[in-house]
Amino acid sequence: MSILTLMGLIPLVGAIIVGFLPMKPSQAKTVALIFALGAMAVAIIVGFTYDPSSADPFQFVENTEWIPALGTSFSVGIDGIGLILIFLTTGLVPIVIIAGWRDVEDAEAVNKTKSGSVKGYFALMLALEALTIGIFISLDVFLFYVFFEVILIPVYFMIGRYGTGRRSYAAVKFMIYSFLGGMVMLAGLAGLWFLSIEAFDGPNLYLPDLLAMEIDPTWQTWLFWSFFIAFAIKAPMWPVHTWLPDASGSATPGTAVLLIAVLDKIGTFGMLRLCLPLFPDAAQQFAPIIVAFAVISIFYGALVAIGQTDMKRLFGYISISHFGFIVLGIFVFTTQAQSGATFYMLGHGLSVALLVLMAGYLMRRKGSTQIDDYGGVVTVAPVLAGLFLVAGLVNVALPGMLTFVSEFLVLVGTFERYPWVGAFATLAIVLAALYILLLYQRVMTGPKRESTAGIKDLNLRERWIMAPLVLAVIFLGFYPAPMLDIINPAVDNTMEWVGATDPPPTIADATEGGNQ
Amino acid sequence: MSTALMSLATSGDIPSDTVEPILTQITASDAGGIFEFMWLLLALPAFGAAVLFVAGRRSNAWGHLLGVLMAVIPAGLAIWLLVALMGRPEESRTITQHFWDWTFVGTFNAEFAIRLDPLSIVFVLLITIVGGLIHIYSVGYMAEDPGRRLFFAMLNLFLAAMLLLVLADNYLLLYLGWEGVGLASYLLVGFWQYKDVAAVAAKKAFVMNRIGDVGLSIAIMLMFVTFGSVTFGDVFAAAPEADSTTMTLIGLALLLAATGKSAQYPLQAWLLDAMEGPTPVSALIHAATMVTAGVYLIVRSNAIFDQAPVALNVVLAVGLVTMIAGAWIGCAQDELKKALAGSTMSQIGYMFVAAGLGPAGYVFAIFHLVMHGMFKADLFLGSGSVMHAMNEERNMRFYGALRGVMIVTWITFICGFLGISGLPPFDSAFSKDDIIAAATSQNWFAGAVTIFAAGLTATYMTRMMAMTFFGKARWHDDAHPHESPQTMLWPMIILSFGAIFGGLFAVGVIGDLNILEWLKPVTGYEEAALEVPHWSLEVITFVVVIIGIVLTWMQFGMRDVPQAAPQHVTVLTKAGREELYTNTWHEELLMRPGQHLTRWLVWFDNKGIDGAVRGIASGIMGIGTGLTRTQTGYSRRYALVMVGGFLLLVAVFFLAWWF
Amino acid sequence: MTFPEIAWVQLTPVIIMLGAAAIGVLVEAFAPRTSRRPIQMFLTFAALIAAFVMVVINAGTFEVIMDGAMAVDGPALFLQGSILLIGMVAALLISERTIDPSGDAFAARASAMPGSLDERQFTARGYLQTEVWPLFMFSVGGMLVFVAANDLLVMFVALEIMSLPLYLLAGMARRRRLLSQEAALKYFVLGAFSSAFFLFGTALLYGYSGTVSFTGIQAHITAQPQMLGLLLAGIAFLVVGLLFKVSAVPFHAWAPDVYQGSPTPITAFMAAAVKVAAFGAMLRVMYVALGGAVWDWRPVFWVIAALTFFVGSIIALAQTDIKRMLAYSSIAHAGFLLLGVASVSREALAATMFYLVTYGLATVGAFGLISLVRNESGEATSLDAWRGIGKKSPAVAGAFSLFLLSFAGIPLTAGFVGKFSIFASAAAAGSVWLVFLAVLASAIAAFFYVRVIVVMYFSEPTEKTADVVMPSWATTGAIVVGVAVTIALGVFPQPVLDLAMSANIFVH
Amino acid sequence: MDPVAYVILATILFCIGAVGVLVRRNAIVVFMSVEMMLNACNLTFVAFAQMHGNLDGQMIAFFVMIVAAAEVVVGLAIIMTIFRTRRSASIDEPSLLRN
Repeated sequence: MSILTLMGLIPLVGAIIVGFLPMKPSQAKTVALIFALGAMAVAIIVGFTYDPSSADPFQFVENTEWIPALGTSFSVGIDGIGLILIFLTTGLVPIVIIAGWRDVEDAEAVNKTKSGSVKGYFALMLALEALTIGIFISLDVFLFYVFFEVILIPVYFMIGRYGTGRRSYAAVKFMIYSFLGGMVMLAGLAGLWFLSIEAFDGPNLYLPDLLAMEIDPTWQTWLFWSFFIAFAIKAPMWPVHTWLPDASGSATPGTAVLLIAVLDKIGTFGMLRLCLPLFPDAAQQFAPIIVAFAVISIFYGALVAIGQTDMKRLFGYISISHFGFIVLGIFVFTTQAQSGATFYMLGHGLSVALLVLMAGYLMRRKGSTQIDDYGGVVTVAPVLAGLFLVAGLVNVALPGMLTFVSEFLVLVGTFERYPWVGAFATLAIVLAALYILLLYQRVMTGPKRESTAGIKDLNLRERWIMAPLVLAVIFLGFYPAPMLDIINPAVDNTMEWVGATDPPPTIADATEGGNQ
Repeated sequence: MSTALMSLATSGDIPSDTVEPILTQITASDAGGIFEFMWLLLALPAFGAAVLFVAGRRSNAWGHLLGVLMAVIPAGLAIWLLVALMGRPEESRTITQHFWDWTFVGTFNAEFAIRLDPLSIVFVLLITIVGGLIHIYSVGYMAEDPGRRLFFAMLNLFLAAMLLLVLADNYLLLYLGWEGVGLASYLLVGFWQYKDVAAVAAKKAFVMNRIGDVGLSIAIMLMFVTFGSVTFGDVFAAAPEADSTTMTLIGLALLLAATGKSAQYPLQAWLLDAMEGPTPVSALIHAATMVTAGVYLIVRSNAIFDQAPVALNVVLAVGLVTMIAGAWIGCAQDELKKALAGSTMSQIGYMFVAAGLGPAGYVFAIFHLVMHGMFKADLFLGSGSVMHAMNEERNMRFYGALRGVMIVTWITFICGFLGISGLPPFDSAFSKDDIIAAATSQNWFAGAVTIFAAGLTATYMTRMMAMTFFGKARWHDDAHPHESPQTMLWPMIILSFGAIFGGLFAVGVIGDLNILEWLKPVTGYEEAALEVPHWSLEVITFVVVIIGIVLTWMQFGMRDVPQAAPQHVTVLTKAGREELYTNTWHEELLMRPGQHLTRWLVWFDNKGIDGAVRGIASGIMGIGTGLTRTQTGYSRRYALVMVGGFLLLVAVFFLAWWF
Repeated sequence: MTFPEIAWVQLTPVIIMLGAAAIGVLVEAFAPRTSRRPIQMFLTFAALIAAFVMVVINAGTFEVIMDGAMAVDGPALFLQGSILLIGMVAALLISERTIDPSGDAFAARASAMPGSLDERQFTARGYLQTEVWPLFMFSVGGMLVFVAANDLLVMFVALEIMSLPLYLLAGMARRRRLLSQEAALKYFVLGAFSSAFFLFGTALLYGYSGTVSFTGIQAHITAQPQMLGLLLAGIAFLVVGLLFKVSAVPFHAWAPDVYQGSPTPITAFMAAAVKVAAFGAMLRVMYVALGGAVWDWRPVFWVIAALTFFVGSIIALAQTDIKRMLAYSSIAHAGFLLLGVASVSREALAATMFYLVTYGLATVGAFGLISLVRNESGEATSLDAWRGIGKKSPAVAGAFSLFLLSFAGIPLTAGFVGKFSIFASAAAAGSVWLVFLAVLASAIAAFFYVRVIVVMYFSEPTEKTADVVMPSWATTGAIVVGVAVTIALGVFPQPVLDLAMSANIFVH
Repeated sequence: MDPVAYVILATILFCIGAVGVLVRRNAIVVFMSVEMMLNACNLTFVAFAQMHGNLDGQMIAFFVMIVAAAEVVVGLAIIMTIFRTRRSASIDEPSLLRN
């Protein structure tokens, strides 16, 4: 059994144990935490044993027969892109568990109802982790699809059962949106299956094999879109984004973190893992359209975020803007942009986690995430305010933060391909500053108010659980090498599959007579 | 690595693919010794900031001391480095120190490397010395503030960022420092967050700087796309080969960045609001160092601007406009600090003018920048001392006759006055006159404007002096002005020495250092051919300055100043008080439309997009309920439906059969 | 003249089933009342098991028997096996008698007038309508023949043998008898109406080809394609009868009413077994007899399929009664299955059969669960009654959610594997656009499945919320089988897929 | 011989039956209409049997009659119970199952 499978199994087993064995909430939380840490440990081992310089694109490959009749096998393996996201997932889940130790109770306090079982929440969280890992490691399109769809269930329950506000509306909306996407992708999968029959006389959905398969343009167009739509909904991109603010708005902080920071990455990951390598010509052909939509997402998300009145919804829109950047980076086909996009996935995960957890702290103290309910918090809870500002600045992509490196890479990569788009997209950094600082100003600064006078400052657990996130963001902001070393080879592979190359610098042309 | 850098620094090739955690690696083979410790310049303040931020209240007792230490040690180190540099032959005064690769993807690699050369050492000295003094000053100034420890954390953060800005070896790293100082400025302006005005001012400052940063990012991208590198050496080496359009674009982008950071027109509006911050901050960040970063950026990029005459002219224009605008505002403001802020804008305008003159002016821009750093810091600290005494009253109309109660402050202020007003033999007399000369040599108009601005300078300074220290006491009843504590006075005294003798130092009258000779290798210099003898210009300037002083003295020194600002004033004064209506048109043209846009988009998102989604959903629902009605429960109806279905079948059959 | 020699071995499943049914009738006549139920139950289960064993033994047979009247081949045996399995599970539901305090799901005396004095007496005396069992066995027997019938006459007779008992069973509910009887009447009238169409189609095809045996018709179609009008008209009439049985739009109208009115065990049996049998028969007719005319009838099936899964899914959205909702969902599924029929290929055949068996077992389980949620007036099938069930009885809600997810086609459930293989084979048959329509429809369908989960889990129990009664081993067993199959075939479908693949050739 | 006339007649009968099912309320009559349709089929079978000159059609007709008889039994049973419950044999009246 490959170590990857083990990594996925640990949280799965944990989920089953927590979910089905009778235990008190406190025990359940502890057990869940233990299993999450276990998965993280394995992930670290993988990270150390992973060899960036190796020639073969996927490592730790395991290939077990599953349903030959459908041409699918249980094939797992990992490349740099997947590894980064594995780090993100396995790293975030323990943090979320600790930070969300009392999520359910808080939500119950807000809803004034009992949610049934507390341990169910943590079981679902582990199940979610397991499935996410499954997606990031699966090398079989069918397997990928299976995880891609099943993962809806835990999230659906986490939002609908443990959330607050219009939670069942949000849950159903999330479910239907994603399921629609999943179904469209299923049609594409069926098409791919059929093509593979012709290509390999017999169905075969093993990704490395499919990469070698020639697909004619018409089919590429169909399949590309059927996959892309699913991923665009998941990511989410304008205009199929409206489920995210509702979901993030009514989910518990923990759920919201996993939803935005981890789950949505599946969309962009899918584009990198499936859309580009499998349908390169279509990807190239439609890139301009998608770039346009990405740019719209960037500005649309940012502008609408400025106008939001609820923090958690606001974070949803921020993410839409950031996903715009990621998609942009993926579809301009330059190494800088694509590495940037991959790195951005990590950065966005951490930054959004910071923000949403801070919102959770506020929620825990005042039972509301409405911006107008706050103000002058800094006078009573300086540390809370300070961390909130840090979290915000991470989202502003301030230089020195991991997010800056990724965002700038995306922008510079875009600029190489489409100078005007790159220059235009750069304007978004002003909006970013605006929505974050405006939020900070409205929530934290200003004279003391009696409405917020009662807010307590962060306790030690709340403080220190943020430390790893902040440290990671800053350390990688100054010294991103460990991650970039992993990402770059993977991106080079993708570029090779797509058949794209970076445009050379103009001066180099002038001097060396052009090195095309 | 480029040939140019090779010639400048006797440096070997830096293997840029080696990725090693922080390790010192000297490029110049023979540059051992003190240069090994350049990184301490950044590390110490950064360390101080980190400790103070994390330690929290525990460090309240000793926090400020650590802060001061982390600012003073680099100052000493900087002087040492200067000496060491002076000991080196002119062509090998560029030392780069490579730490690690920062963003390497494909061919895009901005290294984490710092570069010490005559230009940056000048800034390092300015920053560390003035910074150190202001740290000391703050010990006294912030003594009563509960958050003093935090204040020092932020000051240290600023130092680290600012030093990184001037020491960076490539544009992306410069960007890092650039935003770092922006952040520090944001934190410090908004230091008293419980005041709404402060919070808003801080945000405004950051956002407007962000607009400038767009320019910097675009410039960096253009460089990468054009030269395939963003390292100073490579870019400057390849610059001559690039076509002028690209270079003009890069130049303008850089200018945008500089405009934002240096509060030049039209992005100057944030500076006056930024005066909400504690006065040491205004002195250090919004007078001496950060706001001059724009000038540094332009002068540092001289290789690019030399290829982009258009951009240079724009720089010149921006400089001229701001020079007048700032002085104008300075003349009209009643708040001491805001008047000084206007003056700062105006003085930086001078520097931009100089930089805009190209090789003829780069040096003088830096020259004036350093001088300005000293006298303006001095003046600000003075104003701080005054406000300290007048329990934070900022309006000069409630001052007056303070020379009696605060002699030291008064004297130091006088020194600053002399330094700025351009009376020989004080600071500006050298720097400003050089600029005027250079400007005149290129076109008469610019020269005339600079001279006029000199007059305005004298005017607003005299006004400040008169309203603050002379005339009758117009104090609040509860005001009991007193001299400030030692920790505040000494920095002022030292700086006023700088304001008096700085110029003499810089041109080698005292000591053997000549800033012109010193900077030449980096900035280049070509003597401006002047039709008229140099002394004639100096005379004119002198006269203009004197006129300004005398007129203003008659206005404010001899008459009584009313506590309430007179309403029946010239249009000019009104405009000056309103900061030339910049905020107004910013609001009308940018803010309001923006707010409308966001509101509309929020509406559109709910009603438009999400509405469409919900519409589809409810539409399908509707169809469902509609179809449900066909389920009448009457078997005969069902049978009818079946027959209908059968007919449909037949129809399809025969259609299919036809085609 | 020569008599066709009787293939006893291959016929044993049918013989056993119908024989047992006949014995059951005798039991009703002679055995004392108290002992009837045990005897009948024994008979039924014995017959089902024995028949199943015989099917297994016959596995691999590939021949036409009884002078071409019947075919014993892969599909026939596979479907017979599925029918028998579903039959066993359904029989478990039928035998349940603990969930209703006053006996099993059937009226004490179907003949007694609802609400009449003697009805109350019969109920009080604890009478049971044990005729249910023989009727059930007859129906199963009919199905066994239906899927193996190799000429139209046998198919017609089998159709009636299958249907007539169901008409009666539909009318025998213990609670809400008026509804039940009405359901019976509707089912009967419309059923008879449709079988008249079937028969007329048979007649026309006979006129076209001079024979009713599939092989004959097929030979005729390939031989001389004139009198095409007669052929097409015949097919049109014929398929009306079949589409009615699989409740395809627009021949579906009976399904919701009948499903709602009938006793839930019978509903389960109808929804599951009848679908299997009818689709089995349809596949055989379409592939074997009319395979030559595929280009003529395929468009019709495309249209009908699209209509069916769209209308089924959309109407289901508007339902507030769970049984009706499942009825419409089963209509939608019929649409997907028609997709399989329309794409004539061995993969499609295997996929359809796999889909049928998994869907059937899941359906029985789902209806079994429905029969557990009751209030004083019997089963509570309105959505309001299910509010917050998840907190009252996690097990029931969990199992039901599982079935719903399987119906919706979420991976790792059998429903997904079936759906994927059908869509894939349809795509392979070149009707990609139809697959796109299908996925849209299933997205719509997902909405109401999801909504039921919302009702069960995300909303608080109200006073309207019904109670969940503890069933006996019988219903439990049925549900467990459903759950087990849904999960097992969702995770490791390979064996059954292999079986279906190995059994995807019709004998000609 | 030419079966057209017979087939047309049968079709007419079939249609009459169908229309009867569609328009008549009384369950018994509806039921009779169905029987009429079945008999129309019989006629067709027999006619075609004649045309093809084989006996299958006629044999089938007998089967159909048997089946029809069985149907009668079941149908009448159902209609009887309904009638006894509601004192009416209208197939429209019992329409509790709807929507």
